[in-house]
Amino acid sequence: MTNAPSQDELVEMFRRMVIVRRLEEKLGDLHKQGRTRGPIHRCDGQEAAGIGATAVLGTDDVATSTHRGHAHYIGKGLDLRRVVAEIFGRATGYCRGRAGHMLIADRATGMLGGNAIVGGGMPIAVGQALALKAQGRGRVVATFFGDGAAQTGVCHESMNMAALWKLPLVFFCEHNQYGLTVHARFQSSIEDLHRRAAGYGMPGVAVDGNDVVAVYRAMREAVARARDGGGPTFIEAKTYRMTGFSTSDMGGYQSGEEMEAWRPKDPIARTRALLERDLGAERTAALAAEAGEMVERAFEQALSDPMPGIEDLADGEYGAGEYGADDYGSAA
Amino acid sequence: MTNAPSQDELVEMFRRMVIVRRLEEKLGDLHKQGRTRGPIHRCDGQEAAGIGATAVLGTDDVATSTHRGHAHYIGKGLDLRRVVAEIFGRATGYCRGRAGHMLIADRATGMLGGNAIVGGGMPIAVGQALALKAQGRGRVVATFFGDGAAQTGVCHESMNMAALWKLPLVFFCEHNQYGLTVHARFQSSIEDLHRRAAGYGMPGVAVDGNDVVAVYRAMREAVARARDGGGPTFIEAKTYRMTGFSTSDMGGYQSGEEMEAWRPKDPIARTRALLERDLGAERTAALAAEAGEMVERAFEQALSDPMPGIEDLADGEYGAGEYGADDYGSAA
Amino acid sequence: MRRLRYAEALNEALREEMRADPSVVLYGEDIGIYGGVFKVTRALQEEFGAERVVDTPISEQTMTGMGVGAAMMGLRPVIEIMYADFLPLCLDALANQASILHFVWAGQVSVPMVLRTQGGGGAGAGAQHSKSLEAMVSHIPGLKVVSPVFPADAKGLLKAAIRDPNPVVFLEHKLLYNTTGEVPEGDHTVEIGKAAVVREGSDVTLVANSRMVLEALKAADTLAGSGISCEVVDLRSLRPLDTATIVASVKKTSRAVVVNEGWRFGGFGAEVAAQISEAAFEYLDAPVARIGTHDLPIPYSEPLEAAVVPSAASIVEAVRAWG
Amino acid sequence: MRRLRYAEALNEALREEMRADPSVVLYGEDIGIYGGVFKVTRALQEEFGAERVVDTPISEQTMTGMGVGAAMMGLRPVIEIMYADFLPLCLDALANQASILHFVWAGQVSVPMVLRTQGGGGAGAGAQHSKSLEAMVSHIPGLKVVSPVFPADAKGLLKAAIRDPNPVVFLEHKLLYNTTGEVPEGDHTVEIGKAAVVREGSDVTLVANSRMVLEALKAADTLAGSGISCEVVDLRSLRPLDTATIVASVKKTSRAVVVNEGWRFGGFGAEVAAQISEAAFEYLDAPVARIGTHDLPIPYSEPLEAAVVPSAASIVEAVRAWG
Ligand SMILES: Cc1ncc(C[n+]2csc(CCOP(=O)(O)OP(=O)(O)O)c2C)c(N)n1
Ligand SMILES: Cc1ncc(C[n+]2csc(CCOP(=O)(O)OP(=O)(O)O)c2C)c(N)n1
Ligand SMILES: [Mg+2]
Ligand SMILES: [Mg+2]
Repeated sequence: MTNAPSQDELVEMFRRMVIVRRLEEKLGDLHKQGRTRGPIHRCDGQEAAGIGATAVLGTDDVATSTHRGHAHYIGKGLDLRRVVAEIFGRATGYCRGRAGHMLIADRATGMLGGNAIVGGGMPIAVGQALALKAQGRGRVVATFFGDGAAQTGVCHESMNMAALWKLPLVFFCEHNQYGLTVHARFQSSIEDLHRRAAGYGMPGVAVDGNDVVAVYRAMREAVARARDGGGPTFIEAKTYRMTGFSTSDMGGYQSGEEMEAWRPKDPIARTRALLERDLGAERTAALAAEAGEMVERAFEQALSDPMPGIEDLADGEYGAGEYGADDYGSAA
Repeated sequence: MTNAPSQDELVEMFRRMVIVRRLEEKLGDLHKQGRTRGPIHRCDGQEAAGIGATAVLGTDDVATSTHRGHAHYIGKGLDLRRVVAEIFGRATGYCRGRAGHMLIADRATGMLGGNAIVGGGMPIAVGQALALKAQGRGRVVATFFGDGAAQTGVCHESMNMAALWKLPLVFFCEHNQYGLTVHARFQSSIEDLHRRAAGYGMPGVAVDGNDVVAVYRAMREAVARARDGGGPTFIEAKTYRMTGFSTSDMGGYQSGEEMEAWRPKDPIARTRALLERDLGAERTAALAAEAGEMVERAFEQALSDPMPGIEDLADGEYGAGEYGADDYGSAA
Repeated sequence: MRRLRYAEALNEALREEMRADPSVVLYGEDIGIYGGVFKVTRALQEEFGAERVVDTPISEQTMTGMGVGAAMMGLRPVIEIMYADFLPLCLDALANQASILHFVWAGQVSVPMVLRTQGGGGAGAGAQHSKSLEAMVSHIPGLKVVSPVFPADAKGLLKAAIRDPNPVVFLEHKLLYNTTGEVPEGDHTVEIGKAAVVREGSDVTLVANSRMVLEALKAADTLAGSGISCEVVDLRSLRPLDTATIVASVKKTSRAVVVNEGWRFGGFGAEVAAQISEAAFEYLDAPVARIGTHDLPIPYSEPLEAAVVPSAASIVEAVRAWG
Repeated sequence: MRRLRYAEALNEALREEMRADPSVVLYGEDIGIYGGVFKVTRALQEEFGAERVVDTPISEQTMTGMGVGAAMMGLRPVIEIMYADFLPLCLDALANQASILHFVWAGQVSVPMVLRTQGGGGAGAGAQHSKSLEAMVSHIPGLKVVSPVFPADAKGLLKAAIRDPNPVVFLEHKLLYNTTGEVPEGDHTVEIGKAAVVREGSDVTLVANSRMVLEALKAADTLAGSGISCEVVDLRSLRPLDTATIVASVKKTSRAVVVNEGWRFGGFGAEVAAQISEAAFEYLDAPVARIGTHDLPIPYSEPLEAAVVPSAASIVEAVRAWG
């Protein structure tokens, strides 16, 4: 199979997918206990998309994410404890608690970054890709967004500019069927969003977003094209959001049949089945258990970390240009 | 030929095209004499597009226009003297001198209206079409815009919504090859903008924008579809702006060859040739001469009209809802 | 009188106006089956159908422009923008279209649309979901801007806004939806452009709007304990501003604190403070104090957010600073 | 010293910075071969190539967001937005991205971008091409905002803005491009955040920015004829605001007129007036006067436009009103 992941890569993707799922479940539990603050957007069901796509990126490649970015954070190599710390507003979080879960960034791994404005990451990605192209080091940008975001004006403007200038950029659309509560058929004039790519002379492909191998392969092709100067690609990953749009979702807009129909397509179960064929059930279960324990430990640590003090605000609204531009992806 | 104009219609379109051309030329002359104020955007060369497309609309259909709207104004049936008066800031202008040439509106003929924000008319047209659809009287909206405007975010959002809701709306794109001074190949990732319509499940057609009969026919088909509940159509009229982007154009960005190549395609010469076959050279020349005299008279009158006095501003920033909603298109 | 939640009062206003006038339509994200993320449009699509309660794509810019077009053709659209932080996406349509066309087209159209949104901090929603952008919209001539704090005014002003022939920006606050208050049944409207004295006092005037009125009232309670008598003026409307009511109060008390949740620098409070200084110059015993959100993006973490958003405590502090 | 036109001074600043620093790039509409509709980028694409002087599609929103992305990756983009009236299209990227990311990401990135644009009335450009929107951008924490009136400051501030690690909105005025003034050659920078006293006087302080400084100077001439001595403060920077220089002047003169071309209600002048009233309360002999564009969309026709945009005459009138 061209562009297929190695077994090691598949194992690593599985591990990360399980981490993401456990992270989301833990957040759900803590929300029920009243221990979270502000809305939290889980990505249960979309792990194959986020993890499969980021697996192809190097640490010095850049990703922009969304309000629903946990899989991208983990896939891009962020430290789970510091992610959780940020979600809980701790001083040890990636942004010292200033950002919260929707806006996490990590310069060292090229996660730049989460964004709670729907569509907001796309123009930024265009600019990042322009800069990377100017540097000429073959680095690429992946911009993640949803089917709802695909309807925003900036999506059109960004696709036009990226294609016009042949930027090293991958538009990765996670089509999870919903905006918040509005089904795609009430938001989008067409079902298959990747067909819009043709309007920019850009390759557009659809992929089963719950099949981590398919996602990985499509992304690998797109990233290779971008690195080689072939310009942007639009990937539409068809997937499904298995929980509420956020912890404040009161439900009532999804049909039971629809939810049932997607349940057997759970990307983690499917990846697990794939791995079990190769590694056996026991080793696979051990992998999952280990990942789960990691998540437990990260929460324990993060939740005992301190909150920031107000002296943290003393540096004020402006920056002093403290650092150079060259240490992006320094975790590489 | 399906949807072809009658001979009377062709005569009327020719007359209007000549009026527009003379209007533009007079404005150019007066600009050179220092008698205009602010930038003026002429549409020489684009008369077949603007006149052919508006010829299909009834007075109670609605049109939104652009900064380059003179052909739409004339085509929609506005009184030339009051158009010129507005361009010269007179109290007798359509907007009592408040609007200037880019923003002219006339409620009675459904010109609502000019717009100096590139792309600004499209969302308004979506709303107008929603209202007309709700009224259920088969009225339609035509929204005019340029190839530059097609790159704006609102164009995408408007096309998506219009297609999603099957609105009675025609997207009429005058592709005149340039934004202001930037050629389309530096602005648009594809050459044939009508191909983007497919991304919204909307019919998209290209037409020779300098052939008034072709424009009329394409528009007639689109308007019929809209009236019948068939939803929006995207028409791309390929044309060329034969003068500067506005009276402030300092030139230097167009090649002589390009300009020469378009000269023989002058839509007025072509329509004239067509008419001469049917009416003979003499009657055709008489038609043109008459139109030219009309323009002269309109300028004479308008230029001797009074400027508004500052007491005109006394009614202030708010309206009192002076009128009902039913008298649009009252000129019908 | 019955008590309703703020969200219910708004819902009632919408329902009543929609029943009374078939030209009233609603556009917004997630306002249909779901009834809006703050449940203001609950059950309205059920009653009025999907043609009048329209779920839109995530396209704030076009949604606003489309309101302008629909309004000029005789509809009365009420648009819900989920967070005030997205107002910048609407500002082109507001500043370059909605607000100008009645005037520039010399009265040929009016634009009777309402744009509802909610802002404010205190909910841990982060820098992109917590802003108070009164200053941006209230600067634009041709728009009206209101920001009621009490459920009764929410109902009355929303009904007035829907009937107004001009575009009205209607600002709500995420922490107000669950507050309750007495709300008149039936055709209760509140005139746009009128402030209300919601507590009488003699020593200091606290001028506030939206949720900050509640903080001002709390501060007034606290200060009453130290023998300082505060009058509290609830602006209700920001544009047009009821200068007369504000100035009458300050002439009585000779001191004013202006509280607005927007950032302090260039915030709406600056306009109010400037007007007080202009119109009550001879009466003032001390400079007008202004309180607003600290000039920083609003941080997520609770202690940080609490430090930057104004509160009763910051109002008390400002009054006490006069000694 | 040589005299340059304002547009030439800006052009020189861009050229010098681009020669000195390969990370400086320009994005904008019609800035390439054509050199910009106001000719500020004349001949720069010729010298630096189409990779560094990039003609963009008509996509202000993405242009601004792309500036943010490029800046955080180490470029120093200077974006030209053709008219200030299009700033609303940029405001989401400014208020929700450019201005917050340094702070919210706890210093992990800086966003050294400059967004140049030009506003103002007086040219018969109509309601959608004549606005002065200082108030909207200067309200946003994390942004810096400057609006020089003299060619020397235009050059010096633009160079400073390009080198600043923060996003800077650089406001020009369409009627200034052809004005001339002495401009230092070579590496002349002007510190952001510093006002200048451009005329000394003792009776009244006129505080102005951008083209209104010229009107204030004219008014000062006229008033000198009636024995009234005006000090004129040119703000140059709006955010951060040089309160110290303004207040020092007002403490001396005891009277102030604030002139800003934005609409008066909620305009930038309100912030300046409020700050003067706060900091010079004991010194003021009269309320601070504020002059701005009348609260109306800006009409096209010459007599109407002239009636709404402030001028030397309106300043003289305000001063004379004190008797
Ligand atoms: C500009 C803007 N409009 C609206 C919202 C509110 N909002 C947050 S998430 C969301 C739905 C986004 O849908 P999609 O892009 O498909 O992403 P998903 O939530 O499905 O991952 C909406 C409307 C927002 N954050 N930003
Ligand atoms: C939002 C916005 N951006 C920029 C401009 C400046 N501008 C006026 S006309 C124009 C070119 C428009 O090109 P196109 O849509 O092709 O129309 P044409 O001028 O060719 O008729 C530009 C950039 C504007 N008026 N509005
Ligand atoms: Mg989605
Ligand atoms: Mg064009």
